Amino acid sequence: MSTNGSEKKKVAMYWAASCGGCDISLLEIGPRILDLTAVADVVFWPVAVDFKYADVAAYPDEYIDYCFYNGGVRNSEQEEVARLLRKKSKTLVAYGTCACDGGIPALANLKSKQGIFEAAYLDNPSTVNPAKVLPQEITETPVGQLEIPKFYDQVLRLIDVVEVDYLIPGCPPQADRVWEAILALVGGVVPPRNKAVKVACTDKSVCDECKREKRKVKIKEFKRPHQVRPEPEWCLLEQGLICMGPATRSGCGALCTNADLPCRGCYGPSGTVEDQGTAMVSAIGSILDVTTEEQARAMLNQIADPTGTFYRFSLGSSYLKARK
Amino acid sequence: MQGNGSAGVVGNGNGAGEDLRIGVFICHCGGNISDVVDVKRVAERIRKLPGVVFSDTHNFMCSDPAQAMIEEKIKELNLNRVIVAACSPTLHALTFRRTLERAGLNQYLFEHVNIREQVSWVVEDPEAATRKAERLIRAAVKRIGHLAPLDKRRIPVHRSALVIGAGVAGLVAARDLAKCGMKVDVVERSPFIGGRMAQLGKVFPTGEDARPLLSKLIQEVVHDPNVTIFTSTEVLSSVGIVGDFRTKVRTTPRGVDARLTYVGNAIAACPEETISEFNYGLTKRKAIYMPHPNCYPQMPAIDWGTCTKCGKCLTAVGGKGIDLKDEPREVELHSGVIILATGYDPYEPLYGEYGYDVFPEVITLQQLWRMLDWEGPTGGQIQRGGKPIKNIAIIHCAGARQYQGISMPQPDGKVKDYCARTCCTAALHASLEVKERWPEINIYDLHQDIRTYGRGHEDYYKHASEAGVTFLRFDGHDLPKVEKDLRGEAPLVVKVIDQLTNGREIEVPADLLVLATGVVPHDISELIDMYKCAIGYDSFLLEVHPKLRPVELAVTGVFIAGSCQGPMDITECTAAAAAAASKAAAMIAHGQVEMEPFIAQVNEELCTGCRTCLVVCPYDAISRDESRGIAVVSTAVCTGCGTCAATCPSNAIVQLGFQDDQVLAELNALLDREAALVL
Amino acid sequence: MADQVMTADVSTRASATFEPRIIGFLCYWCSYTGADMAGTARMKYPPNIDIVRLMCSGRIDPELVATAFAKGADGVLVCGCHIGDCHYMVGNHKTMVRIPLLQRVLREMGIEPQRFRLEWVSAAEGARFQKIVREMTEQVRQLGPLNWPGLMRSRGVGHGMDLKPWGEV
Amino acid sequence: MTTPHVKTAEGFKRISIDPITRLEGHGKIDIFLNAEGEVADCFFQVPELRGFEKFCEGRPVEEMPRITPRICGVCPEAHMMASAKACDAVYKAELPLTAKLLRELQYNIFFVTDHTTHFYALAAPDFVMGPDCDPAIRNLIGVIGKVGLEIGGKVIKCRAEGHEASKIFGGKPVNPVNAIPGGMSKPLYPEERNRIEEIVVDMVEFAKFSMQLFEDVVLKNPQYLDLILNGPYIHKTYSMGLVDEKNRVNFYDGKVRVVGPDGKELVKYEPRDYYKHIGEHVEPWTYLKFPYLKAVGWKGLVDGLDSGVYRATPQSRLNVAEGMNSPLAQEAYERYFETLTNDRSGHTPVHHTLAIHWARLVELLNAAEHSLELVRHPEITHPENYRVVCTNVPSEGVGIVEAPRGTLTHHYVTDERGIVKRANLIVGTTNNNAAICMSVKKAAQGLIRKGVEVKEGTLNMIEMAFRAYDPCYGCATHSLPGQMPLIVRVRDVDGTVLSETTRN
Repeated sequence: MSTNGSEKKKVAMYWAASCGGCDISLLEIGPRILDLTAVADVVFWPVAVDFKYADVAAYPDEYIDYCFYNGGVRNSEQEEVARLLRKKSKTLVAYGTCACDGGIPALANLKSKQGIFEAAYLDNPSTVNPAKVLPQEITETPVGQLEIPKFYDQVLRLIDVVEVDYLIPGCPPQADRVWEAILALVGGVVPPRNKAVKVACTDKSVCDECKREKRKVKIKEFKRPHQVRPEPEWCLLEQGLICMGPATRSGCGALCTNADLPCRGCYGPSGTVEDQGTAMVSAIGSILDVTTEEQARAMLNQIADPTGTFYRFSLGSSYLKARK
Repeated sequence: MQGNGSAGVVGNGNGAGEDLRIGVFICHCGGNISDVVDVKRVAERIRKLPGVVFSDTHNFMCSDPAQAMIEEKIKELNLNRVIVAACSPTLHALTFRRTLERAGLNQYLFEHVNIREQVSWVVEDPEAATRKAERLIRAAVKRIGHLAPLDKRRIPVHRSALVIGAGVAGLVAARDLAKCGMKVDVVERSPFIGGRMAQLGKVFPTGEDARPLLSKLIQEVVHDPNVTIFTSTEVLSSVGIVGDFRTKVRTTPRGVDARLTYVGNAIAACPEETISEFNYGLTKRKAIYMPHPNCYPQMPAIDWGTCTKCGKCLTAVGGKGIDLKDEPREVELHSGVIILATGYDPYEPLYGEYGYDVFPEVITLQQLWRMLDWEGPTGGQIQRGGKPIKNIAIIHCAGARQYQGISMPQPDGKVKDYCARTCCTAALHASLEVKERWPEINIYDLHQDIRTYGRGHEDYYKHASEAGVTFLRFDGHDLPKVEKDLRGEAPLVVKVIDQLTNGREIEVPADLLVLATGVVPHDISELIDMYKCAIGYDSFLLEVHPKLRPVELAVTGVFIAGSCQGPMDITECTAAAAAAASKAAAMIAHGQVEMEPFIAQVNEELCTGCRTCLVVCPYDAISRDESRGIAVVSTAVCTGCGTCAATCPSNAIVQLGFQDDQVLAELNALLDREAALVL
Repeated sequence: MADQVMTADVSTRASATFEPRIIGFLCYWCSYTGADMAGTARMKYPPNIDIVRLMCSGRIDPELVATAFAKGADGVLVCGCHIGDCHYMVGNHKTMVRIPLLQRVLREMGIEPQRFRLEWVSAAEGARFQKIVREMTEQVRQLGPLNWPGLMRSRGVGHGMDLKPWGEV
Repeated sequence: MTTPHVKTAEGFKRISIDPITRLEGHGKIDIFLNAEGEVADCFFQVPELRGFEKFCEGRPVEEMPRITPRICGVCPEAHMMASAKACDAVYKAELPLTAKLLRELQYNIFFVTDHTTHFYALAAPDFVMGPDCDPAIRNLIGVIGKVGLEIGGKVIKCRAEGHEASKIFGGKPVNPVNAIPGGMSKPLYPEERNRIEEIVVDMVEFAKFSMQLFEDVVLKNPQYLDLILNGPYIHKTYSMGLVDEKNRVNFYDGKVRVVGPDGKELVKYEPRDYYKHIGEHVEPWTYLKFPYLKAVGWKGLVDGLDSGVYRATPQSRLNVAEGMNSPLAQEAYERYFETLTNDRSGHTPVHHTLAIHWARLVELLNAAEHSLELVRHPEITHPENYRVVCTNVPSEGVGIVEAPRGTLTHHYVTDERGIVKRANLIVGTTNNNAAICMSVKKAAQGLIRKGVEVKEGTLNMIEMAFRAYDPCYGCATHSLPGQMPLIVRVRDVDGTVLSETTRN
């Protein structure tokens, strides 16, 4: 692996409101990670190497060549770090669906902050909290104040708070794709910047990668995954299982449908689509075998959770973004 | 939903990449608009918008001088976009598009803003109306920058027509097309042509005998070298599009040829009988038959469904002129346009509806007309159950103008709620005929309304009243009841709540009860699927627009003639047929069809071949290129509904003229901050 | 000069009473003509609805509706031909599935049902169109402003490069 | 990032260790020194919350096994399995044998992978390289440098094969999706089974090797043995873990057993009864709750018989168990207890926090051995019995598995359509929250003394206190050159930094 420039690139990775799968996915490139260290110095990666906010703050602006930021912005600290890293990085990459589209944590945008606190700390079968104590940004103790970051009203995407050059979607992004992207980036082979260009994926939809056969039939009844054994080779959507494939960007290799399970849309919207949910509503609206409003209503009632399914990973990128 | 094209610079107007030069022309409509909307103020404020180089008003924008002015401005100011704010685009969009063409500007670089029907005529407060008008025009200014020039679709048309159905409408259409020198193929399912006209006996409003009229028409058609008629023939399948339809048809042999001389013997010899459709079941006919003495062709045909091929007819005629082999032949007909003239069926009352099928005294109006026919089954006598007829009751709207929950529902669960139009006059016509021949017969006419709408039809009503027909009026929610008359005065008694005598219940004795039955479309479901015909709520074929395009279907190149479109009398059928013929002729004569360019277009980069759009297209205009794994739109078949564009989960399909970026630009402008200010 | 007067005038109006901004997506063949019919018959209705014309209600992409709300619409009205009368045979069959499904989704996003209606309006039903617009405008006025862009900005959305869907297209 | 204006009380100094590293937000340690420079108090804070319990409401319950793995992408299998088991309970689904075998097999293989990652990437550097050696080489690369590329290759291979297996089972190597209510989404095809068997055979060998490595590097080093046995890392707390009907360790299924510091059984409960026995205490200064034993009660951050604080770690699991379900692991189990408590029966609990690493290796061996047994089961490739279709009316269910870092509980209540109305989750790391706080504080107190300059090595030894728990936010630490970022700021009363110590 070679770089076009002589001296080594400086790379950073940061983990915000996400599960850690992104960092693990980066480890999935396996031994190749040693190749990476051959051509690039890791100058910030909290889960891996010993550099601190203070060091980053001390770097000159745009010192970092490529910064991979994974996770959404759920609290004040994550926003501060995002701004800091934007300042210090030539190229900022939103890594993983949480950073790109909010990911699963953004499902919290369907609920209120208060509701979340109540469910976690008050109204909960194992919680014992007679004094109704809730976490506070500042807590007084005999020895001094303790501080934890402010919990925001909703999950924001990286591009909601800073400018982003590239997006690498996926929950998590698939290692091989990522490796190609990293090679491209570090090798200097890159698409135009400052446009949040999606890389390490294609513009097409999961159906493009899915091996299952489409028989061009309309759906007569919706079923849920635990209610039916799908035919192995046949399109799951046509079998009445809500599958996000048609509305989902490809790049994953259609792994879930290979495991006989419908796609849940983890790579976010495909093509030029921004709002994955409404795209899916359009698709669903087009393939039902109904001729009357009654039939339509009946079939729609068979869909258990349209919002949570169509926006499973991308509520942060939806036009409406959150509950009122 | 980004789409392409930017607000600032033109995606090649008439020369790529030049700046927007928009002309805005606002119409007073002689006060219709300007009395409410302060058009001057709007024009001034619009003039300040980026890209707008001209903005002014005119008293009548659709007037010749105004159009000349637009033309002139386009040239003088080198405008590359034109907005006209006036009446509804349904009225004048075309007018102004032509103006653009004349000025050498692509006619689709045009926006029509509706500030009359949807602003000045509906908004009371002048201030609010003015703001709304401005808001809508601002939106058009934003949208128009995203428009790209488009070309009409042009498709060559094969110089021939296919007419399906050889009833009076089909024949008229065929005749008129042939007269224009077009080749015409006529396909008729039954072995005889002429359709139902011959069954009518006399026809209003002239009272002439139907058959001579019909024969005259038939002679004209069959002797025209341009016309080929296929009897006993049905349509199997049709492929292709306007200009180039390939229709596969199957012809079953007649079983009889010109060498047959002893027709009478043949028919007499036949042992097989079945009911006579022509006489609505009043009589029977043989398996080898002629529906009526002067049917056309003047030669019998064998009804293979009934024939047992016993060969008795063959021996009776000495073996000449009859062939009992019935292998059908299939041919493919090539035609540029298609005219559907598939006609109607009289409504067949349900079992027990007004006692139909229950009491032998209950018949339909069609059956009555067959009885009145001197050459008909009864030799012109009215008879039922042998007894002399003293009282006849006629009930209108049997199978028409019904109300859900009142009348018995049809098999499809619906009721026949539309007016069948022809039956009122036909019923009165029949009453008069009866009164003329047997003045002593009492006729009771039970109706909801009398709808004698056509020229001369009202006279039948007048004369019938003069002739002493008793009229009683019932409410469609409270239908007459038909019962056995226990006092034995007449076989039946009809009980009706009579509106004319303020709702008194009146009992009418009836030796004969005639149901003036409505009209239903002939069953052509295969054709409907084949040609993707739109169907109205009444399940008749649905035209594109009742006023502007009354004899065209949405599928270009397919026209409709006569009562397949809805209940019509012969006058109307022939008029419609003539209209359809001239439309078709024009299309053929022009040699090509022009279609609006607002069609679907696939972005091959984005298309994932997910096939969602394939099941969506009502016209099967989208297919999948398996080699490249992407969707492909047939530009000729696409009707431009845009449903696929809304469907594509990858936004890989756009509808020209209604692209996402265009609609969104409009939406943005309507909702942005300035718009808020002008609300 | 006239403008300044104008704007001042407007802002005072705006502050005085809340005027709902309603977007109407209408199919060309039935509903748009139906709206014209209302005009031809001089049937008055509030000026708050702005009509966006499309060829078929089947073209009304749910994305358009979501965008309308996201960009500040207080209400959205979708109209198409009655089922069975579609000019394109079955275009509105898609509408009758999509829109109710979208209504479910938007309700979960906190958008009151009165703000998002689907109505079938034939070319002849000018009076019906008038009634719907009057009724809906009043209901939305009662509900008050939705102001989605303002709400989202207040929560920190779109402070980065992401000005969509609030920016110009 | 502690903001400067945060006040420290008169007469005290604050040392902030921030950030530690992340998962569910990052860990942060605030140490307060009194005027004498001794540790007055010490807080370990988890400053993040993502609200899964709330936003799972309204979702179809069968989707939970696909949603909840995003709580932790390091141990997604654990959440998927706990969730799937809860779903089985919600639908009262009785799993066929093959389904159970498949789940347990996939889960044990995951255990091997996860424990490997933790031991080599996280723990080994401290021991192989030494707690206070040059930080630049105190990491996996350093370890490889010291013990040779061959070992490094083994580690990377083991991880890679683990994820290959995960992909075979679950479609996706990270955040698998294949456990569904009623079983698995697809059967294990014979050719797939063969590949899995090869992988598992390698894993057993690797586990044996790892045990030997620990033997040679740690146990044979008196300095380390002393650190383990007598270092500031000992707490006498209750232990919790899942056991089978013979009270042997089981990661996937069984009853939860709790024994006291003295080794006596406190309770052995069915998963569905968890809330009768576990309470969660809330403190205002951290987003993470403090689970404790209701029977004993919450007495604050203290250990001992009277405090409800318990631990759920590999060590705890060995403490509550009376043996292992595989021969080699059983040997290792006895060796472990013999060394630490001179009681090879295992009835006397071990409380040496650093020995958790050792316990982890015993489990690693057990998981590998048990996997081999499972993958060779004749029913494992049955084409039909990999699942049942759920037909019962859904209502409520609890699912419990042992996550590598602690007992993991999922609890759902649904409506009759199977839509989640309430969800409650107690994740592995949370169990140990109180214990970690105590360990960190105790370590701080033991290591930071009057007049002693706080060195980088000191800080690393404080880290070792919580690293032993393999808390989620430790998962991937040390997997690359260097180690977790750590900064100690000594501030005066008004918060201005007096001195700053870092590790480079």
